[in-house]
Amino acid sequence: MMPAAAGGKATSAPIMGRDAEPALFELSSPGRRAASFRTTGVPEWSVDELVPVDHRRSQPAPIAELSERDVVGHFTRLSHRQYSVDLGAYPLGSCTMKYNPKLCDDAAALPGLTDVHPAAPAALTQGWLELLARLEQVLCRITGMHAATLQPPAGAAGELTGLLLMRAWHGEHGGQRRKVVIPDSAHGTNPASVTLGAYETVTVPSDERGLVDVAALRERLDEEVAGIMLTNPNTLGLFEEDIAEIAAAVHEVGGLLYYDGANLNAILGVTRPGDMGFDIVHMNLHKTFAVPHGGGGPGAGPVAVSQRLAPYLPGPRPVVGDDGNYRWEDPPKSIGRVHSWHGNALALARAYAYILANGSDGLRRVAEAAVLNANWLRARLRGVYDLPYDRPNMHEFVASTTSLKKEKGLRALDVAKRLLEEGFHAPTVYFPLIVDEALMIEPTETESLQTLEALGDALERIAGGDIDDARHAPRTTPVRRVDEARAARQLIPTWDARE
Amino acid sequence: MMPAAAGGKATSAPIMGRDAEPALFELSSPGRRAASFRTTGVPEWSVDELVPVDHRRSQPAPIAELSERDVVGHFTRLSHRQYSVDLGAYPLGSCTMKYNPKLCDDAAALPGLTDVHPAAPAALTQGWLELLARLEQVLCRITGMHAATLQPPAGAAGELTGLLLMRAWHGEHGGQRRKVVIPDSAHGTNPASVTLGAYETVTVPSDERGLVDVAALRERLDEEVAGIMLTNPNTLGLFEEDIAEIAAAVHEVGGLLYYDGANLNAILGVTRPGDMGFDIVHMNLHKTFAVPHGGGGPGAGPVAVSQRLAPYLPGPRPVVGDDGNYRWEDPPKSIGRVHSWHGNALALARAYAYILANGSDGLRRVAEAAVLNANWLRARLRGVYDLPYDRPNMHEFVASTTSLKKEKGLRALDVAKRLLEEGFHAPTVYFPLIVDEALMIEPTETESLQTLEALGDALERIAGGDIDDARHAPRTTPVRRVDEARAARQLIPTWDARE
Amino acid sequence: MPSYVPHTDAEIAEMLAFVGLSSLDELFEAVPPALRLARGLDIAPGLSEPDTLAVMEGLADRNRRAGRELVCFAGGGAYDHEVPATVRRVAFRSEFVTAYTPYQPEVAQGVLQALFEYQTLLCRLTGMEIANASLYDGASACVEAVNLAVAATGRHTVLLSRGVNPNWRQVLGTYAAGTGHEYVTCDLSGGLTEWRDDAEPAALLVQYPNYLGCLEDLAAARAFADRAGAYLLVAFDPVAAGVLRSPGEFGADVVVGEGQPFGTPLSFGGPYLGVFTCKRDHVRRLPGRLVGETVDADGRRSYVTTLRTREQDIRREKASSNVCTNQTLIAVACAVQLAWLGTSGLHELALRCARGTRYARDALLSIDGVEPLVDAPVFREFAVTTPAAPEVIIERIAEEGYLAGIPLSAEYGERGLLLSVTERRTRDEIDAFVAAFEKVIR
Amino acid sequence: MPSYVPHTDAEIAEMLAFVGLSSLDELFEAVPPALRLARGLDIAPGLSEPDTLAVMEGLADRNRRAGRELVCFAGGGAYDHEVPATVRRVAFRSEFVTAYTPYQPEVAQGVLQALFEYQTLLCRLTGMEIANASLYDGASACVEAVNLAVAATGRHTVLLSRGVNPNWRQVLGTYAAGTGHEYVTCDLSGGLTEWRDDAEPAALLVQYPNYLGCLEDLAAARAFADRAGAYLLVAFDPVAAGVLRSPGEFGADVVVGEGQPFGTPLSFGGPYLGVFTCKRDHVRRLPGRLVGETVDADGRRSYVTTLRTREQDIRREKASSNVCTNQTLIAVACAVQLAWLGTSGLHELALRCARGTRYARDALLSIDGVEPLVDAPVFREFAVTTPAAPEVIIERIAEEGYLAGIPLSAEYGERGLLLSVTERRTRDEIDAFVAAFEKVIR
Ligand SMILES: Cc1ncc(COP(=O)(O)O)c(C=O)c1O
Ligand SMILES: Cc1ncc(COP(=O)(O)O)c(C=O)c1O
Repeated sequence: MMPAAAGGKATSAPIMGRDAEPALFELSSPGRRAASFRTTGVPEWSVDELVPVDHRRSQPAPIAELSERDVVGHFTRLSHRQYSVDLGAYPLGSCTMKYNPKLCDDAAALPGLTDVHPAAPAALTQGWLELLARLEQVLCRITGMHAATLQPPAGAAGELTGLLLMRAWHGEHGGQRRKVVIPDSAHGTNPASVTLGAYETVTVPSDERGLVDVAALRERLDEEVAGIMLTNPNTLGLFEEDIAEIAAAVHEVGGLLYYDGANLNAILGVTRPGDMGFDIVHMNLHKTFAVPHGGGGPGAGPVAVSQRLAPYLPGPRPVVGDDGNYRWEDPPKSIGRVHSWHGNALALARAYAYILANGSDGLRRVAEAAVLNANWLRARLRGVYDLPYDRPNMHEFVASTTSLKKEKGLRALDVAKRLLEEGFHAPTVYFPLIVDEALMIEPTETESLQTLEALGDALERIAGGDIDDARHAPRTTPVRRVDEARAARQLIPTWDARE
Repeated sequence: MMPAAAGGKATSAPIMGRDAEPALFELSSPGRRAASFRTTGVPEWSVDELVPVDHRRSQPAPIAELSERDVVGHFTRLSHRQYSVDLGAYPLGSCTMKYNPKLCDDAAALPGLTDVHPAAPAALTQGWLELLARLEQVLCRITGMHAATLQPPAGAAGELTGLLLMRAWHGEHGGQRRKVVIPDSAHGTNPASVTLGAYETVTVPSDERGLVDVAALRERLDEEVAGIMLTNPNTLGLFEEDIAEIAAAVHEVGGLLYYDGANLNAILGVTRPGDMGFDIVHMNLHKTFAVPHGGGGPGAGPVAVSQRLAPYLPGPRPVVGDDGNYRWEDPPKSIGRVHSWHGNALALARAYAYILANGSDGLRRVAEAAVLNANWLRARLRGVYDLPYDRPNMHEFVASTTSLKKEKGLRALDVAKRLLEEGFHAPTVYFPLIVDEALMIEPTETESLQTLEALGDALERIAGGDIDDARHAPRTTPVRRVDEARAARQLIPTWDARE
Repeated sequence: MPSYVPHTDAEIAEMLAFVGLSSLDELFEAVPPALRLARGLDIAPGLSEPDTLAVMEGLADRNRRAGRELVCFAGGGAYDHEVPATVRRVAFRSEFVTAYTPYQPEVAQGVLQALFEYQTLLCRLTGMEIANASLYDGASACVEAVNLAVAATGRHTVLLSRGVNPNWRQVLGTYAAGTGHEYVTCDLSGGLTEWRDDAEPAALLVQYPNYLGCLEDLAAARAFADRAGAYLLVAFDPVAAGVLRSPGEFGADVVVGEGQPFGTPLSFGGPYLGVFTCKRDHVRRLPGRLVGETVDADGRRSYVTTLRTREQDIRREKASSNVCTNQTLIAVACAVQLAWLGTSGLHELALRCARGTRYARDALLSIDGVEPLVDAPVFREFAVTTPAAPEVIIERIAEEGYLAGIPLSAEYGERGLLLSVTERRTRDEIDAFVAAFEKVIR
Repeated sequence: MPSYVPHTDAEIAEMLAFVGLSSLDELFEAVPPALRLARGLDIAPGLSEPDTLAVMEGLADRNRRAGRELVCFAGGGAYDHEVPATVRRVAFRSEFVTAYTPYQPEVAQGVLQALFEYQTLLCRLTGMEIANASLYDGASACVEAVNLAVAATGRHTVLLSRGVNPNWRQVLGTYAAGTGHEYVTCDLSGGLTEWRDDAEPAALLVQYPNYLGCLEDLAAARAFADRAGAYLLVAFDPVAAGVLRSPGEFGADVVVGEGQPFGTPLSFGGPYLGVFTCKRDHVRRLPGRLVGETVDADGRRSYVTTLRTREQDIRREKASSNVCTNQTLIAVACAVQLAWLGTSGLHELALRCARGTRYARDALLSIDGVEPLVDAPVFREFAVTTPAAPEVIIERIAEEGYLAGIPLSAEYGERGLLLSVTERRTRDEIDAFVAAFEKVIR
């Protein structure tokens, strides 16, 4: 057995040094423990008396054996090896990494919200049901839709829910169809969800404007098309100006329009998917409505629909009776549950608090500032990077290093890594796929002009800088460029898989 | 006006770079604001209607104008420029920087404790009064004293309170005296408090054992001596073995014995100041009882006394009546209040939770492990550093670089700075004053053997290492050696004092 | 209202000038006028922070809190366990909370290492070799397990134990509308699944312990699966791993579960944590994110998301799953909680649940008219039949301050009530609950 | 019980062997046997974490909470202000909470810079040039101000306004037993201090606004001090700085105060924050810690504690004060709160307090039998005389859910009640309180 590592040594904290942080398991010393339990007075039967021998474990499951001090030290040091919105800007295109107001943390931490069993009867959970019902309503008003489900726990889950709603609809209206159209700039979850919804993906190209090529779309539309999935503004940050025409064309062949709400931030209070002709809308509350991203989740991906699709929504849904009491109800033709319980409830509570605090005026302000920031930064970078679509954008825009790569070999990846040294998280790179060496930049509305200026200066410095410098970046981070190829080649998925 | 700095740029976060963090004031942009207020419906009188012109400010007080995002970014980045127990070991001698259990944070954050006005009548604050009364009692039992006051907000305040109790006692028992004896190894607050208590400091030297020189003490004892202030174990980490003799000698001349409780951690459950003959004891709850140090405070410095001094304690104190109800009561001959209210109440609550959780068995364990750790580390460093008092110590010990300084110029300060690079906070240096190039090391009981091993290895590496290396340390920290002389010479005490 | 937008009027004017516009409205020129909202959103204007919090508190006050207001005997996939201060304070540090998916590993080692440790811990509990960095919840983990088995076997029928959480089975049913999988529900007999012979099942899906708390015979399930050439998919209770043999020991191919019991409060059902682990052979079909160990340019140990070609952003319509955003933060909390529990703590936790369950079950069954629903051995959950409708009992006993459990649907028989006892329940609470139970059924 | 000691038995044995001992008891050989505790401490054995928290919750439940259970109209040096989520979440990050005094500046720039900003902010509020990095509370700040003035002038009499918080005056009195300072208390007339001619006062100490809420005439105090060659010491309410001229503008030498209103909950009176600011001339007599800006070896802007030769650890019996541990964390919270408020927010906060105070005062005085105690203009606190004993009113109205204020001692007249209104109080709350007041005095 390896001797245990020192839990109180801080060289892995970037303030102290640049060592690796020992794995939890290296800090383990046999017999150590942090846990303690409530005194219950329950008889202390032995495990033999309680669990039949066939089911009984012969040895305790090996976890790790640490003092509380070492648990805290370990994870605190890990937190110091992690970038986050609270440390600085995070201009990841398509991700809307805005500041998450601390107020919402407090709201979601109210014991009256956290300490409630999801199977407790409605009579004992009226506050939650009302909260959810109110949130459904405001989300409908924001999107211009008729009814919503809060169950989907993320955007992709919302997409699949939407596609199942499509299936249910067509099943009752002229029979199943085979295809779903998505633009070539779409997010990867769209085609993946289409497959899970048992549809076939039909790709429609973008035109030179960066918008859906309407003529090409028309060629693809027929009676086999169940619907189209669009995000508007699209992943290039451009508003699909022909949306009315698109909607008419899709509806004409009996298809439905699905709105991928990842970019809703750009149009809050300006226009609504419902008004554009969409039938199904999912929202990423972890983008538009400031639910923090948690290093990868949890989020929440509610789906709102037009009146004709409302009967198919997942259930149960909270509804209010004439007596003012809330109860659960399944929509008449519900496709069924899509979550173990009622969705990511605490994330929903955060988003509701965010919407309450901002209100109609604040949300419009969010869109304005998000779009202003992105346009300012695009203008700032003109002449510095390629701007394949250099026209007024919405909340994000795509730049590219195509010319710089030709000129001196500067790739989007190098820009990303060098930017870390400049004190900013990298933009989204190599997405959307239709742009070569793409840098997809979404500043969000919570970054100030001063931060944009600093970001613009940094990006300009990088473009003009030494290529060797860029290739060797980052040098100031806790680790240098990470060998991703090796990780895949010599897969080590757990501590126990190390040789 | 300077243009505002970027609030979303993170180069000052050590994970990203090594820039200075802009001052709050540099992040300010006129007209920005984070604050919002409750809707009250109170008439919106103008300031002219409310404040007479002579008193009215002509301009708002200039604070800073930041978004909430930038406030959070700024202070989060500052937190990443700060070492802390939660990041690693903190072997500061005399400071008892143990791990602060998270449980106690929770206990002190209970709204039923935080949201209580200190002037609310006892009938509405029975929980607080009972908590304080119970804490007084357990502290008395731990120290072997009769009664206590929880008002002093820190150790030094406890010292002064103790000296005022001494004055009050002598005032009623044979008249005032002039002198207080303290050992030459004493903490600086002792003599400073003596002066504030209007006594004269008489220093008693330590003998070659590192203990109070009893003969020298006897020479200094006379009818002018109000008392003696001792910490036991003393600042060298050595138990004053002659304490019974010392107590008898001091009592013989009518003096009182004051126990500086900064080192109480070493003797929890082993022996008690009361048993040793002390009349007055202060405790540093921010040392022994795990109240976190907060970057400099707040702490709490309760004072416990023997029966004869109890009537003089500060008041009001919580007392319980026959009906089980608690009320406030002033001791009959109280010296009066020493705090605006009832002391650092939430710090007291934390300490009480800590004592409850540890209990009699746990506190004894604390002392054992603290003393074991310090002895282990002293043994580990034998032959590496000078050990001017190389004999069994209690919770801490003093090493020195005297030989290493002679040999190659390595000073205690260099060791301190190099140790930061090794992932540990430095020990206390140049204290106690009686040891040349002192390194005063207190590992505390919450650090593991593995951490001690790593610390011992690091200290050995430093002793054997290159002197230039040590002189230029630290290099991995957010800033390098700081120019302290310049700070004093060209004093810049505020942002506005910069030229 | 508070404004999280930092822009001052002067800055807005300056920025508009820079981009060559003269008003904010002009930013939205691309939006056809007919689509523009004339009068803004039809929702209330913004509230100040204290006003917002007051609204939220008003709503929270209308729920009865587990613990202080309602002693909880409900489980069914959501358990009232202790969440220690350490977990709450450390796992929810803002660096973890406000980070994105670790796309730039150089500045995301914190989340990546925590996930690597989470993966290791979950594999140790389940006896598997690969764990992903989380799915949404227990239900979605079941869905993905089935998807994996179907893709691997090329079959599309799944034998589904009725002992699997009914909500999860509903979700499986919902998604089957898309995937076309067919479920053959296998009934319980005496609390244990009776596997129905089906020509060519892709997999068996069984819960361990099952929804009624019973310890299924996994060895028999494995044998059945082997005979049928099917995968054995086990939905397990990770707390049970403290005392029960791991599904891996019984030969499971994929082990999924609900990770909520480790570090996540009841939260009205979410966010929870979908646990997904499998044998190494299946790694190319693994849904979602996987973190692997590697080195950086200086040879330092580092972590990175790996085998990304399975994922939707790269493989698109051919991806093994559509998962993108997952439950990372909850996985981190789970890792912290497990580190805090440690080997012996987890064992003790499980044991304490089992003891409380035994004690409460014995006491309840001593009431006249309360009968065991099934007899199979249970771990920390059990089902009884009650003399009155369980819904009525639950309603009445709530007034006494107890959440009596979850009513069982008719598929499990008449008047079934499912109860669960965690380590938080004291003997006094159980005794008082049983007394109240006796009172309300009279 | 939980054990925060990590040592396993095996490790203890190993360590004992290394130091040449055979039992833990032997560690304490130096303690004379007669002094050793034979049967351990006479306190209860340790409790588990949940058990400990249950005890603490039991105690907390026996207090009536301001806000939810008791709408607070009490002030007197402790105010019920809003503490925004930002402050609670950011100021109490564990790096700030678990750090020691910044003795190694290279790894303490976080605390040092926050303190430097705190010092700047407080100077801006008070109109002074130097602020220390905090004292314990309002009372100790007054004590230190007097100590400074006495040391600087060589005189030892202080004119003390009766308008200074009585608790603080008591503390001044307690400490005077040591220092030997003499206080001459100067009465109020119509709510304002009448300075008594004393031969050679070291200083005048006045509170602004004073304990009764009245706006003292600082210009007159300054003139009086000048004539007497004395220092003008002002204890001020930092919230008032949002609308009132700063004491510095009036020529104060030292400005002290209670910093609790910025970011610290009522907390039953502590930990609070002693604010201490003065003119630059006095910096060598400044008590406590001072942070200054400097550079590091690479010329980077840095911060460090400076002029340390004033401090007790270096100057010992000649130190300007005995302060060592102070209230750093509360000072950090104060800085965060001020940053959050900002220039306009502080102004609005003060204005809202003043408005609520005006509204409540007018409404209360409209009740028959409730009279103003004094007539001088007030800011956010006011005193009335009540028809019944204030103690009785407070007791009775508590049953209606209000904390009516603080009874005034006889030195201010008969049946005096001191009330305060912060920005948290709504018109509805005030109206209902006034109605309840009317009811209970009938
Ligand atoms: C355009 C777009 N669509 C869909 C998604 C999927 O959302 P989620 O990650 O919540 O599943 C994303 C998220 O990255 C997105 O950017
Ligand atoms: C030995 C000793 N005595 C007294 C004190 C003073 O305590 P405080 O800092 O709480 O005022 C200390 C604290 O550093 C100390 O170490």
